[in-house]
Order: sequence, then structure tokens, then C-alpha cells
Amino acid sequence: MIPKVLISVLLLLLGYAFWTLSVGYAPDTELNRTAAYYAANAESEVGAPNIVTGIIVTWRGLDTLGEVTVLFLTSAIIALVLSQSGGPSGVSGADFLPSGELLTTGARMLVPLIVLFGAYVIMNGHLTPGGGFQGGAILASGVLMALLAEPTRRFGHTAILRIESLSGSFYVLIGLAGMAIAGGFLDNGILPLGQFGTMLSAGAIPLISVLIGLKVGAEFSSILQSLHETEDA
Amino acid sequence: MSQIALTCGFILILAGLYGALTNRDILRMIVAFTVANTGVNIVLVAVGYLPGRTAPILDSAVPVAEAAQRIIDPVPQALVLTAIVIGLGITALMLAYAYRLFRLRHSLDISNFTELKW
Amino acid sequence: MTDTLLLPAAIAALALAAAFWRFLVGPRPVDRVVAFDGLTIIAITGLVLSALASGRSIYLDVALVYALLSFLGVIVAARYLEGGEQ
Amino acid sequence: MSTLMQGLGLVIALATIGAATLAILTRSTVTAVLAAGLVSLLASVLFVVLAAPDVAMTEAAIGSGLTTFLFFFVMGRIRRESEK
Amino acid sequence: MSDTFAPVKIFSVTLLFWILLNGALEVDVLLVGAVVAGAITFLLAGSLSFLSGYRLTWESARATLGYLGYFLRELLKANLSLARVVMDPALPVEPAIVKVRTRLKNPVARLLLANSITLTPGTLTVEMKGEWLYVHWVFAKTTDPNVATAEIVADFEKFLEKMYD
Amino acid sequence: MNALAILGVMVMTAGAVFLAFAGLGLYRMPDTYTRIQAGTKATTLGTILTLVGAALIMPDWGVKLLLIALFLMFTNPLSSQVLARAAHRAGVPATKESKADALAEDREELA
Repeated sequence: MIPKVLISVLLLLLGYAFWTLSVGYAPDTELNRTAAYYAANAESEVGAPNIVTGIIVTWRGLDTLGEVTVLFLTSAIIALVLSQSGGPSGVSGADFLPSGELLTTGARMLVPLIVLFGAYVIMNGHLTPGGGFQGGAILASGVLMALLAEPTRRFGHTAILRIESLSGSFYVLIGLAGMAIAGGFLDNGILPLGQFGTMLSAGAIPLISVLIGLKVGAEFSSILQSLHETEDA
Repeated sequence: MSQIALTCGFILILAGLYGALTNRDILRMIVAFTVANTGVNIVLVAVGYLPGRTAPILDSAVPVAEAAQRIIDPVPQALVLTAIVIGLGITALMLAYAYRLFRLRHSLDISNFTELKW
Repeated sequence: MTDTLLLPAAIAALALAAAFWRFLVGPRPVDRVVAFDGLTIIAITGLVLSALASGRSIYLDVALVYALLSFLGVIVAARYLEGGEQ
Repeated sequence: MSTLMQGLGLVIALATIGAATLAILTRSTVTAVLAAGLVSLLASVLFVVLAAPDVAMTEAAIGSGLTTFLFFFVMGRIRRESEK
Repeated sequence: MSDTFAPVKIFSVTLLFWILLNGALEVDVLLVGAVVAGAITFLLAGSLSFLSGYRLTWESARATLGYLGYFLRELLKANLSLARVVMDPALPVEPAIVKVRTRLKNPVARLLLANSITLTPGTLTVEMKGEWLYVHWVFAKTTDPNVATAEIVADFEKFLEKMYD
Repeated sequence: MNALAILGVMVMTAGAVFLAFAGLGLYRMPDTYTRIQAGTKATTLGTILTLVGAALIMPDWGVKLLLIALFLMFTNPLSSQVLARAAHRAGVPATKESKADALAEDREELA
């Protein structure tokens, strides 16, 4: 262990640095040049009212691709680590006791609503807060709700993996199509921008959001599943 | 407002660091890490905040023509959004390793793992 | 307009303080989960208030996420505590 | 920035710091995990006050939801292992 | 759920929620909504909705209105009584967990019954098994199952029996 | 600031008062089960009244606020039931004033 004195000195130094930062902080009154560019060109270049989604999906789309790849690696490593731990096979996946009737019924009614809400968040990602990442997390929450209500139930591992890889491939394909037809990798101009502020507008952004959402949801679901299941294949 | 949020984020970072350095239980160290993670996110969003402005989403409340005068900086928000998602991945990874270590030694106390001590 | 909302906001802050006190003192983990449940619901009021104060309906989507998903955290904690309060 | 938003931000920030302190200092791991979930939950309201609804939504769906589940899953497995 | 209309019911309820969420009745919104609702109906075929087992008759519609009115009145009463207890310095509670009986068979109706009991004065459903409901009651006047059933369950059951089969 | 908005602010204040009762109930009640009771009823009504008040102030937001209220009325009692069930299964004791526990008597045959 590091001695307590050292920790306190380190924390004090950091605290002092933070204190000076925080006291001397004065917020800007104008947007910086990057942000001003994004604000001015959101309508004409990407056609997405939600500028954050515009940045994530289009302007900095390559970063998002990298991020999704990192998530995929994470889920793969977790599956690997847990499979090497050699858990006792034959025990059912019930880390929790079997659930009562009320929770089962409630889950059967709520899972469609949660999935529907996830789809809403994904499809409206360019209009309202939301997008692929949030929607994917909500979809994974739906999977988790089903897992909680029926701990012994298994979800198709292969189906999740297939969704994951298919959406990933289509994502890259759309990016390449943007390079071939429009201005560059992951340019959303391969489809017409459409009427500003409607659901099917902003070029390829809804499509890319759906793919990101499916991929992120599948990755989170597979992480949840590897942590939940006892038999490690 | 940004001062309040900045201070809050800094305190969260310090608290998380303290917990991660002093706790002996691996799970508690991971909890402290998530607290520090949230603190960093708050600091980043607070830096992007400009007083008197509103969210970077254009609708009837914020017409396109006035956008540059009415919205806050969207870049830190996009950054934090991805940071949160990656943070969940990292937490899951650490938890998987913690479980693996527990299976190996049947203990979660960090002082039982001394192979790499120097 | 928003100044008239200060009164409900102050009363809701009182509710938050009381529930937060229960969260801090416990004494059992189950009590903390109960307080957590109450705090998530009070947070919805906070979100609606900030949506009203800034006049933007898009903030309500976040409140929807809370209404639909926050109880999952409570359920998972409850399912864990069922097996014993450790 | 109205008085209402200022006050809301101040109250939420104080509560966040309180929850974080509890998460670090408490003895029981269950309490620590719950308090970390509460930190995420309150931080999400703080993000809305800071005019970042996108981030708030992500934090609400991931921070206070999925992270808590992951902790409790792993803790449930560890508890079952140690009971054997 | 033996009825052949189950997929239609899930589809229509999902589409209704989609329209409410979007708050718009435009062609593209409806188109996307139909695709999403169709996917949910297809993939989550075993799921339930508010309409599963609901009788589509005038009588049940009247019962639904009566149920809603009664429920809201009871919710308000529950809160007033709770406020009285909380403000009272002596905290006059005498809680007990009592057994009550229900005749309902439909799972959605049973869930609605349990939820209604939880939101009405002084009662909280703890467990449900077969025909028995275990209810935590703050002002327990009795522990006899029959009397407690008449007191807690009977009114809601009357409405719910007409609404669901 | 029209009449509808004034009414809305009043309804919101009433909702906030019920939320405060919920907080007070959580603070004062003697055991876990009664705390769950206080926490679930008063927060539900309080939040619904707050949402109704917001809908009166901003009539355009009505549909979304209605949806929030619907989801809340459905999920909040459910989570309370699951919590009460878990507390009972974990053996959390009730307060000394309680009169009977039919569930504990029947626990054997239920399992």
C-alpha cells in the first residue's frame, strides 16, 4: 500500500490545482470557432437540429466507429475472461431467486414499451436528445428486464452476435458509400437531406443511428449476459 | 452556475481518487473509480456551459438564424457522451477481472495479491 | 414566470432533503433502497421544473427515461437483497 | 439563468457531493454501490441544469441503471461462490 | 390469451404509444411506427399489453371509466390519510400483514389489482400466490381474511371482473 | 401570466406538498414496510399533480406529460411491491406495534 502521507500530499496538491482552476474560471461569452462553425452549418451541411448528434454521427463519425470497436473488444474480452474462469457448469443461471408472479407479468407488459421507447430515442436522435448510444442502452435495459423477471431464460447468444456483426458491417459500408458518393467517410449526404426537422430527414443520420443503436444494444446485452450466465461456454 | 458545477466535479474527482487509493476491497475501488468518472464528466460539461444560453438543439425555441448566439458549446457534450459509454465498458471489464481474481484466491482484499509487489 | 415556481421548487427541495437523510442514515440496506426509489421520483419533479424554467419541451425526454427505467435499479437491488442483506 | 435554475443546481450539487462522500466512506459494499448509483442519478439532473440533455439521457440510462446492475450481478455471483 | 387477436392488440397498443410519444400524425412518423410496432409484435410475441384479455364491450368500457374514477378518488384519500399520519406526532400506526382472496384469473387484471391496492389507503401488496394476496396494512382493523377481503379487494374486483375475462 | 398558468402553479405547489409528505414519511415512519408505503403513495400522487400543473402552464406539452404520468403510475407500485417482497424474504423485521404476519405463517407452504 502507498503510505497515507503520500496520498494526502497528492490529494492536497491536486486540490490546490483544482481550487485555483475553479476560482479563476470565467466562462466564455462567445462560442469558440469550432462550435460556431457547427452551429452555423448544422442545417445546411447535415440537416440535423440536434447538433450533438450531428457531431457524433457525421462530423466526427470516425471517432464513433472507433468507440464502437472499443466496446466490441470490451465485450469480447469479458466473455474470454469469464470463460477461462471455469465456472461450475450445470448450475442454472439464477444468481437471484425465482421472481414472483407480479414481476413476471409486469416485465411481460413493460419489455415491449421499453423496446418501443428505445426505438423512439434512436429514430428521433437527430431531432430531440438521444441517438444511437442512448437508444442502445435502453434496448439493453429491456433485455435486462427480461433477464431479471425470468432468470432461467436464455437469450440467443448467436442471434445477438449476428445482430452485432451485421450492423457493424453495414455501418462500415455506409461509411465507404459516403466516401464514394458524397464528401467523405461517413458523410450523410448519400441520401437527400429532406425537410429540416422531420423524422426521415438529415440524410443517412437516422440509418446510421439505427445501426449504432443495434450494435451498442447487442454489445451491452452480450456483456450483461456473460456476467449473468453461469455456464461458461 | 459553471462555478458550482466545476467545484462539484472537482470534489467528486478528489473523493473518487481518495477512495480508490485507500480502500482495500477491490469492488470498493471500482465504485470509487465510477464516482471519479462522473466527476470528470461533470467538469467537462461545465467547461462547455455558457451562462444564459440553452441546449444545442434547434427547434421552435431556437431558430437556426440565432443559433450561434443562443446555444452552448456542443463539442464537450459529444465528448462526454462517448466517455460515459466507454466508462461503462471499462467498469464491466474491471468487474470481470475482479470476479476472476476472486475465483483465484477467494478473497477481494487487495493486500492478498502480492505477486507484483515491489 | 419562473419566479412563481420557486415555491414548489423549495418544497420539493425539502422533500429531497428528507429522503436524502433517510438514504444517509439507513439503517438497513433495504431502507436505503426505499429512499433511492423516492429520490428517483423526486428527481422527475426537478427535471420538469428545469424544463419549465428553460421553456424547452425536449428536456421532458430525460424525465421519460427516468419514469421508465429508474425502477429497474430498484428492482435489481431488491432482487439482490432477497438473498440476504450482505 | 434564472434564480430557479441556480437554486436547483446548488441543491443538486450539494446532494451529489453528499452521496459521493457516503459512497467512499461507508463500510458496506451494497451501500457504496447504491450511493454511486445515486451520484449518477443526481449528476444527470445536474446535466439537464447545465443544458446538456443528451448527456443527461446517457447518464440516466447508463450510469444509474446498467452500472448498478453490473455491480449487483458480480456481487451476487461472488456471494454464491463464497457460500459454497 | 387464447384469442386470435392477441398480435393485433399488441400491434395497436404499441402503435398508439408510438403516436403519443411522437405527438405528431405525419406520414413518415406513422410509417416508421408501423415498422417498429410490427417488429415488436413479431419478436416479442409472448408479451402482454393493457388490452390482453380485455373485453371489447360497452359494459367493460363503462366499468373502465368507473374504475378510473374510483381509483383516482382512492389515491387522493390514501394521500390525505397518509398526510394525517405523518403530521401526527404520535404516529398512530398498527400495521399487520393480512391475507385476502381474489377471484381474478387474468394476469393483467391481477397486476392491475395489486397495483391499485398498493396505491390505495394504507395497503401494500407484498406477495401474490394463487388466489391469495398478502397485503401489508397500516391501519389493520382485522386479521380475518374474509373481512379484509371485503374491505380491501371487493370494490376493485367488481370493476376488474367486468373489464377482463 | 394567465389564469390557467396561475392554476398550474397552484397545482404544482400542491404536488410539491405531497412530495414533502412523502419525504417526511420516509423520515419518520418506524419500519421498512411503512416507509415503503409512505414512499410509494405520496410520491406517485405528488409527481402526478406536478405533471398536471406543468401541463396547465404549458398546454402544448400535455401528451408527453401524460405519458410520463402513465409510466410512473405503472412502474412505481410495481417496484414497491418487489421491494416489499424482497424485504420480507430477507427477513427484515416489522415494527413492534405490528399485530399479525400472515405471510410469515404461510411461508413454508408457499416455498
